Amino acid sequence: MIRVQAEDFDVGDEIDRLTSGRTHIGGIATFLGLVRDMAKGRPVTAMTLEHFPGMTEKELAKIEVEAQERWPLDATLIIHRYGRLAPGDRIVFVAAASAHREAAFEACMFLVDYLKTRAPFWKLEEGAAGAEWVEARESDDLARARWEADSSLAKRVRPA
Amino acid sequence: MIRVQAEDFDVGDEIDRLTSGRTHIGGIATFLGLVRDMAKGRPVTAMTLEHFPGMTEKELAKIEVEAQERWPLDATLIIHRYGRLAPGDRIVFVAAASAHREAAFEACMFLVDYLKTRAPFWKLEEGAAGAEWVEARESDDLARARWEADSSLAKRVRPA
Amino acid sequence: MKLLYFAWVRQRIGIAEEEVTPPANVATLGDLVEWLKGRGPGYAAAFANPGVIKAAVNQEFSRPDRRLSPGDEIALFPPMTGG
Amino acid sequence: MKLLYFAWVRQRIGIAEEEVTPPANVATLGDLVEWLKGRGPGYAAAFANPGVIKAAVNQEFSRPDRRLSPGDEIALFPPMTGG
Repeated sequence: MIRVQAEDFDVGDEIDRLTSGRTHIGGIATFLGLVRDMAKGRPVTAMTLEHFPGMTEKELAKIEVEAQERWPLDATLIIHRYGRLAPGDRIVFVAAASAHREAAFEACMFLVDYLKTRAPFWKLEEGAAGAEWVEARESDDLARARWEADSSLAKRVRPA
Repeated sequence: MIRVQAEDFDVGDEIDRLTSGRTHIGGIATFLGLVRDMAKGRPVTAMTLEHFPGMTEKELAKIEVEAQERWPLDATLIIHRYGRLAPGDRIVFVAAASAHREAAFEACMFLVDYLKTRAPFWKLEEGAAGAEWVEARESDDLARARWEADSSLAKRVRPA
Repeated sequence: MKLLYFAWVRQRIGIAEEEVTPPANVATLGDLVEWLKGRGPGYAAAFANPGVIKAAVNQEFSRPDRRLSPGDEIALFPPMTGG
Repeated sequence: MKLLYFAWVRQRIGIAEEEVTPPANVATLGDLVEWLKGRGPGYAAAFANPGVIKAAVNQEFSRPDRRLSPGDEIALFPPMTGG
């Protein structure tokens, strides 16, 4: 499931909704991303997330389908917020549920890595020196490239 | 933080408590383990978790210290329940918070792998054919052995 | 065709979207960016380094050699920083 | 010394804990398990395959060659299945 929204969300409620009535789920791996109060050693007072409405949802849906093709997943969830947020605020939540914990963890990592580089979101950080657009991290591209080069990870956790 | 308890817990509240007032945290990776309704192809109607009071807490505390030595973590949490549970019930919750998502994910996986094999818990599954103790999975020992053999993973995500 | 700008591309140009009718020799996405650079100092600043610019044609990521049609919606933006 | 049993070790023996005073030739954890096997059919069933039995002496995981002292608390149990 995909949700792109300005509103905050409740992690416990989201996990409950994802798992309720699905008692074959053995484990849920999740990742919650928060606004940090520092960036490159400087205090951050606010962060504004801009996105490309319409395309964002399409890209997230593609990423989700790809994860479900690679791993035996019972459910997945991606929530990504946009708008102006303060340090400590929730930005993104990714959950992957599976009968197998390895599949849940790897799918969750995969989804987060792809979100960082393939979903059309941009972050503007505000601090004492004004506002600055966050630059793409080379390490994020590398993290994503790992999944493209190596499909053996997915094979390893997929039941024979 | 370590909690071994019979009572259920609220995942959202636990994450909030872990992160509140710590605005340098960038990401929290978590794993929630649930009672599955099937085991080895047979329906499970209940699961009873037995543990070694006193030693359990000591072992979990050791595992937590080990994770904090290997990765740059801001906070960790392990909650493990004992007693009789029904399919869909929460068994275990592990959370690792870090400024770096890779560290959060790897520490969370490490903690879960160790829990499976090093913490003194035993599972008794009840089904139509009676009650049966869950056998240790060889793959769980392998998952744990990976962390013992390979400390390069930890080095990779530790800041230079 | 309809153009959409995001993040610092939008800020430097000063508008979020516009309709344009480029000359006939603008056949590809790469041509379009080169043509836009000549439209004023904001455009020149936004596309000073075309190599870092990402683009989507009709909401699909596209490379500079992508051929364009008059009805296309073209989005131009910096590398994404989501998650 | 105090003995604690867990999971199917406890079930087969039929009690969760007991105080024992083994003979002087029981020096190690391995010796103790061998000695316990002779105490009755429940013990024999619990320790039929000593290779799978795990042990903790004073709440520390210990191997069969661990030497024992009279005041030790020894826990005997199957491989753990937590998480």
